[in-house]
Amino acid sequence: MYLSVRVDTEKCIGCKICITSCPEPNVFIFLPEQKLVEVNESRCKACGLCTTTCPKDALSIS
Amino acid sequence: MNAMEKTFIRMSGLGGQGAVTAAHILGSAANKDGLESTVNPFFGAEKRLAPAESYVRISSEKVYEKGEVLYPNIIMIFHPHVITMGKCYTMPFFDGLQEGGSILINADAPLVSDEDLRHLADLKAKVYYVPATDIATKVAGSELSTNIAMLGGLYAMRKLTSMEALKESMVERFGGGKFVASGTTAALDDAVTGKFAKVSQMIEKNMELIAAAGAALTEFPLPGTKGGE
Amino acid sequence: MIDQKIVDPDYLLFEAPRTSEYITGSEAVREAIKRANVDMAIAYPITPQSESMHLVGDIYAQGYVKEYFRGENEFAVMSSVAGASMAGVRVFTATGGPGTMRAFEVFPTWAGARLPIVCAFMTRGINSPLTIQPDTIEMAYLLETGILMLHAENSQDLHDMLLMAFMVAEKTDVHIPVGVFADGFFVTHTRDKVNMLPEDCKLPSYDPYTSPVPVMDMENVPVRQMRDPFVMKSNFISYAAHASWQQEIDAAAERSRKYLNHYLGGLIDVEHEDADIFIVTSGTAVSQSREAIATAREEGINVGLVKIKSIRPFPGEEIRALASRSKGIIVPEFNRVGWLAKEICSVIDEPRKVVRGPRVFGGMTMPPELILAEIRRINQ
Amino acid sequence: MRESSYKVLPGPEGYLPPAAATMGVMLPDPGQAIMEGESVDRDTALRAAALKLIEARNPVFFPGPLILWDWKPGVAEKATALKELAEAVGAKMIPMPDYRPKYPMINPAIEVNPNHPNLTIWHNKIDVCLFIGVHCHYANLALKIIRGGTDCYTIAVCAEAGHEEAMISLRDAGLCELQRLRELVIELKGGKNQ
Amino acid sequence: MSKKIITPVASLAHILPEDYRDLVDRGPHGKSVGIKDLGSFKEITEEHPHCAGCGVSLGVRLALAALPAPEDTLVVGTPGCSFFALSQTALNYSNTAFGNQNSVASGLKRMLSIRYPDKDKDVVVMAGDGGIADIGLDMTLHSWFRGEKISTIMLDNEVYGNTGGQESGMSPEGQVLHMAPKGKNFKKIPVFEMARTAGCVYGAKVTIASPKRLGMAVNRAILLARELGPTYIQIYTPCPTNMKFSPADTLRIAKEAGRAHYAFEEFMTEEAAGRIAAMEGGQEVQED
Amino acid sequence: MKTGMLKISPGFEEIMPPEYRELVDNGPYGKDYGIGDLGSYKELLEEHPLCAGCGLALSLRLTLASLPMPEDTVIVGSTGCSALAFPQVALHNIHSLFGNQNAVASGLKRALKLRFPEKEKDVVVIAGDGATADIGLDMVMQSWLRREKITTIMLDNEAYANTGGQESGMSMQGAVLNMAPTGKKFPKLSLPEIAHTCGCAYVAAASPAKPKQLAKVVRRAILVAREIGPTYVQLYSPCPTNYKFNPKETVSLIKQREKDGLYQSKEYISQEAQAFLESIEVKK
Amino acid sequence: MCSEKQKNRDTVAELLHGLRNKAFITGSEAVAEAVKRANVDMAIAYPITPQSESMHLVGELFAKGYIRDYYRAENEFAVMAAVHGAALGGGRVFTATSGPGTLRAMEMFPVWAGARQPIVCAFMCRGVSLPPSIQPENIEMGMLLDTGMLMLHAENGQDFFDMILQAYLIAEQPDVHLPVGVFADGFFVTHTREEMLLPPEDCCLPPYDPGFAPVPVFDMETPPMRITRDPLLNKSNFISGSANASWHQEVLAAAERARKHIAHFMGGLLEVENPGAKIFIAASGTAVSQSREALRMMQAEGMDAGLIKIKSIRPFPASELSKALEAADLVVVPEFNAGGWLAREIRASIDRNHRVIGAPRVFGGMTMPPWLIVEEVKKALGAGQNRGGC
Repeated sequence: MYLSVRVDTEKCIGCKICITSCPEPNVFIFLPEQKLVEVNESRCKACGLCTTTCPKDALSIS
Repeated sequence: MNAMEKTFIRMSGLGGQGAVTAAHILGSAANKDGLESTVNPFFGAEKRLAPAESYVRISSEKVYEKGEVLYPNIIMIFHPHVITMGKCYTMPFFDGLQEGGSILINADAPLVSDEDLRHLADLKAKVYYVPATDIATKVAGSELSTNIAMLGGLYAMRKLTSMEALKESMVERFGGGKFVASGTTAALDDAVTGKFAKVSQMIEKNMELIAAAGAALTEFPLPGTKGGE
Repeated sequence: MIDQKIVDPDYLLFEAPRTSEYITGSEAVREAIKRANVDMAIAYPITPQSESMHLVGDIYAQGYVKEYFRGENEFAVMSSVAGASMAGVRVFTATGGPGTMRAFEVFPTWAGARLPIVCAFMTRGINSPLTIQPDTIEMAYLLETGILMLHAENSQDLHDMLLMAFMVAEKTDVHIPVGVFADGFFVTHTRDKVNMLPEDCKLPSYDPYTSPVPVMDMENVPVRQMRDPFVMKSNFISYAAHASWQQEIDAAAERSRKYLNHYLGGLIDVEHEDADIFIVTSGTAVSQSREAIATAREEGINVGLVKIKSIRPFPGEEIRALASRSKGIIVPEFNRVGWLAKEICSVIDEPRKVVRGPRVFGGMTMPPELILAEIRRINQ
Repeated sequence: MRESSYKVLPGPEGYLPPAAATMGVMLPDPGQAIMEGESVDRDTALRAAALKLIEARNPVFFPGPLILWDWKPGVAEKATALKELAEAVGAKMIPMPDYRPKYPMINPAIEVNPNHPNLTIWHNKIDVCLFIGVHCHYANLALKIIRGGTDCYTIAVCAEAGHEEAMISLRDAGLCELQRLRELVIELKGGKNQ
Repeated sequence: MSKKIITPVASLAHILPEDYRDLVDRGPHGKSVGIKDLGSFKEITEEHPHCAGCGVSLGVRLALAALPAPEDTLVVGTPGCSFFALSQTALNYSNTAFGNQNSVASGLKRMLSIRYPDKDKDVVVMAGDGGIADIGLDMTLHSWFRGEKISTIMLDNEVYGNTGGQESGMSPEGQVLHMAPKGKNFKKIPVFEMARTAGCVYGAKVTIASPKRLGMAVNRAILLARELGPTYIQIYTPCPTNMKFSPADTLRIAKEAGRAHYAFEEFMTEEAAGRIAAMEGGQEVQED
Repeated sequence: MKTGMLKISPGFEEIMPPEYRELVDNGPYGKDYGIGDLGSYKELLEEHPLCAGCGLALSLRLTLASLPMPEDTVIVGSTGCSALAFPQVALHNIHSLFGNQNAVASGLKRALKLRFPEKEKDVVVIAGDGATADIGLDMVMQSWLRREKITTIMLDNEAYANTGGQESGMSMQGAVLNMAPTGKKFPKLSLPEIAHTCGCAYVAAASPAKPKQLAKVVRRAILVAREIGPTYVQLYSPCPTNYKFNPKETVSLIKQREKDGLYQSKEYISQEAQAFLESIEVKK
Repeated sequence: MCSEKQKNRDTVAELLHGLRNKAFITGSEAVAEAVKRANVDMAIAYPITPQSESMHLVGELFAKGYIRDYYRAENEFAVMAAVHGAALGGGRVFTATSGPGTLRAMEMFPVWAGARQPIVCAFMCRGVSLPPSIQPENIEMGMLLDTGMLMLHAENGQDFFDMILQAYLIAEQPDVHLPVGVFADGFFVTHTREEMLLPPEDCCLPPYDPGFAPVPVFDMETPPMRITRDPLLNKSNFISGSANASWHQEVLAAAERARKHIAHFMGGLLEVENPGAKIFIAASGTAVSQSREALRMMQAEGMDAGLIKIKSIRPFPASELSKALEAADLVVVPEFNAGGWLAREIRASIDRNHRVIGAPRVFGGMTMPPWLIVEEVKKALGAGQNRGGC
């Protein structure tokens, strides 16, 4: 019910591929300093598209 | 408006949760029990997770009126966002509830604000909740069966139809053949039925689900009532 | 596909045993077309019509309909349907709201070309603003197009009227198109009981050679014929030719009255003929009114119902006769302009008796309480 | 003179009331204003509006896009005058930044939308509201929905021809009307306090 | 635009809801941002009600991020799925009747050229395959024939998505869909080839799985339309709901299509090629 | 066509006007006539009200003479100059609305196929440039894309002539006409190429300046449409009235245009159509 | 006053009420003369008889610099859509069509009204298919009654000229801001040459200012920037159930507000000749001219007859008619169409409507001889079947 994508900050390298593979605007926020992405969970529809493109398996739906 | 036995139900959920299918199953069941009933979905555009509402009218006599149910006796809330995010055709979600009416919410505790609770108490309403999605996931292995769990909750709350008719109605709905679903619903149907090797297995699971959900139904005490503040 | 035998239309419609099914209006369309012995259907998506034409597609795949395709837009669909009808087959299509408007120019040509096409209109609001919800405003525009217009109250009506429409449309002395109108969503998407005809029966096929105009197949005389010629004043045609052609279409509509009376049992249905107040309306508004009338009568108000089934031809005489005896008429409508109230006002002597409302539109439903309030107001 | 006796009063008027203009209410001529369906002179309307505002339990101003965004000369001055008026009244301001049907929903505590202004009225329990800087079409939509479904008293400060749907509506109103309204509010408040 | 139309008036700025202030402070208007900057600025579509995993909404999102001058861009669309995201954008967006988008855009572009002779107002058509290739095909082509300076972007999900999954002219041959119960019996409409024949100065065919290329193409198309004439982009935006695949597979499907019937393609007139060279200094965009 | 459809009922021979009797005795139905036989049989087009020197009338006449099987041909026309001649054509022909001719033809062809599954019925669209390339373009192209087995023939006079000489999409760039008072701003539409892109099995551009070529392409187009799929023929048919040249110069103008490189005949044949044409033309 | 709206009043007064010069021109030429003085930014054309000529002449105005853009589009639906786009852009636009063209573009007219576009379109009415006809007939008006567009019906070339200018003034009022269709019967008006009075050529309407529009102009220069024209107003969580309905009510309201402006610029929605008469002919368009002759014949015979010329069909002068016909015993409504839409409007507006005779109706391009009208009157009065006066 409250499914959303979660970011494993250990694995994320900030490549931003997930950002351009998400159909929803304003879900992923890029944090330039940490070179990480952050998720606005209330906007995520949990389609899982981003998880299929992440090169580091840093994303999962839960 | 007159003396006949008449129950109007509004089901509010999000696209893909099966509110339209639940209405269909319930209405058909009433029809099979020899009651008069009509079922109306109200689509905006067919979008998954967009608000979706459906309406069932069950009566001892022929029902003519159509369109959305403005003054329901029973309101079923299929998704917490209907209440918390206003994903609903009707604001607030209990607008139009008739005096003495009931509300059934898919949650593990009702999400209604204190102010709204007071208003509902004034209406002599009853509020029930059942964690339908959780139970559906546990028992039937899919959140797509939330709607069946909600019907289980409803059955435990008020026996509008017989259990046999509900079952028969589900067989008809999922058994292929006669029923025709519209675009998005058809796509989801495939996902649901695809999980089971046979329709009979699916129906069995659904019956189990109905029982489990019924057992989990809880009434929430309203302020000023017995058990309330 | 199951084998179907051709039966007499009167047997099929009036005598054949019926079975009750719990289905939607869209499914009722499929069931009617399945029994209508339709040769060809052409589709284009538009909510809330799409579903019914999907279902017609399904029975095409099953073999009940011989030819079917998706056209590129509604104007093209209605044109292709005209082409098919000119070639002498029984055709069906459906549209709604903006689709009706897009194809608008074609409807008067169907009538003018004497094509017995049956088209279902699942009425909905038109732009602007954009909406997909029920509204009957498109019917106002179609009143002068020459097509016959039947208005279904519910799925049962929709189912029966479609079959009757083919029979009326194809009479040699009528032979003009029939639009069967049903309020989108309220009828198309509502699941209700419908008494169905036997699945193994169907209407007799259409015989194009009974048409009052020649079929375009190079198989019938005259060989030199144009559908339809430019009829304008010139050295070789008189103006009167064009005017007379139009009069013949009006005449055809008049002639349809007797067939409509036969099949529909009258252009109107009246309940409580001795009433002081009448609710006169058509379509879903009839259903909403029934609930209001039931309550009002319990309150002791002598209110009756006039359900108008045929909008074109319009039951002017019938309504005028009832109106003269009543003290008030209420016309609830699902559109903003009140076209039905205007029709009614123009055929009765005292339009001031008429309450032109309530009017609900923009996709809202019409609570019976709204009609009830008017009944009580008039009764005082 | 208009023939109708239709009064434009606070609602809730019902399920789908007709537009006031179709019930015979006419917009005021230049120099005039409109009050509950009747044409009155501008000063009478201004005074009545001032009174309504100060008597209100919870008056709220709804500034629209034309006054929220600093898009052309003169707007800033009007906005400042509006802010000062709000301070004088003790009114809250809830903006209508645009007109879109906003997905998934507005937050009725902090914004108002012409497609369901009733939500904001209900949520904030507003008993008198003032529209300004809203395009006329959208203002009329919102005013009518408010009249249909709430008991809120509506005031429209219009730079064009005015609004029949509001209980009090000014026309050709700009900076000096706002200033005049503020003067009246202060005057009436003073009068009340004495 | 004059930057002022999103500058809150000083004395009322404090009452604006946060998402508007966000847009003012961090929106893309008047800045040089592109697809590469997504995630670092406030997007001009706030939220939308599209299905999970929707290819169309991803296409809209990427195309909007690639607009060279969002502050002076007006989008014309048509009924269909794309409507739902486009109507939430912080842009002027028009949607009138099904299929007439290129006619509306023609009138709009010409009128804006009259009213703002010294400014570039980018009029961009964004519509689905049904709107562009079926019901509006003549109006699409005629706007190209006339050399209207507008960009047309097709969001091609190969189906009428919004009405519940009917066959469209852009559906692949053989596909079984509503209204094609025995499978579509003709080929996908070659709109891309027609665009070239009909006088577009630039065209590109790309999928949502190639965001950089998509961004480049949209950028080129709009800049060339300003100067030279009509341009056309066809974006493959697969639909999980009606084509019945898992929402998580949208990009996989798009990628596969990119290797098959949706391989990246571009055409341009010589003049357009010259402009591109001048604008971009010969940089090539490669997708991984 | 039914034998007998052109047989006068016994006893009525005497009262039938001579032109009908002539059509019966000497018409082209069921005979293998071509343009070479013009002058020796009764033409399908009796008379018409078109202007002197009308290129369109000439094209129409030659086209009708080239129909491979007039007895089983149904024509769909559209609004425009040609519509004025159609009432005089001794074939079943339809005038529906401006621009919808290919949609009407699609429905017609399919319905005739249903009713006469064993028979060839040639559905031929004959319409002007405005109807085909402007107002009806969508329906024209979609009928091609759907692979309807119909032949589309455009009588291209490069203007809306019937309404008084307005610029059409087929007018040449720069042409000053009504509604293009400062000259047409964009080139003549390349419809043969578009037809080719849309999958027409056979596409040709010809003119009445070369009647034999015209006859050949019309015939090929109709035969290919029967067997394979949509076909398109564009016939350049200048209009002396609206282009304001002397009626006697209609043909010489085409020749001049060809010399100047502004008009050329074309033929695009799909492989399948090529094979089919070879098979039947060799046979002959 | 703070109001700054007094600008350019003078040219309006001069155009409508100033000195005029005689000209012997056709209705089509009158259209061009009106457009020349209307300060139009853009016009879009498509040929259809009997409208083409007027749009040719408008094209010439473009070539001479009176209009800033003009082109021929691909069909009428596209024309009306492009005109819509141009109006969105905030300029003054003009177009014209007829009969089948009107029907082809049918879907766009309610779109204009719903979008509150002050477009002025001239309709040169003609018959619609089938069978095809290019001749005069105004059945298309019967189909446009409920589109939300304002409808003015010109009796002759002079009306046509005046109404086009008046139409812009009415359409662009901020409280109205709706499309106006100016209707004239094809050929009868468009192709008839007669004497007309025209104001000087060197004055024109003040330019259209989209800043006064009740909806935001679409140019990315006007707030709000985030605007959808026109939104999908379905009932849903983010729209109230009555938003769509209220929008439509506002369109109806705008048409009501137009009454005041029509009265101001046109001197009323109808004109009554011989008020208080027992017998009335009520008509619009060319039928008025035919009726004037009939009236002359009836008055010559000593009948107490009058004439009502209805100039505005939408909004419809229902209460004015009711008042004007209070004392009448008979109302004859001659029309140039088979459906009789005007008679139906009148019947639905007045009481004791058995007084209304919906005849004669002439269509298919035929003319309406005045004696036919007189005959209807006499028939109704039971005064013999002769073709009196002929």
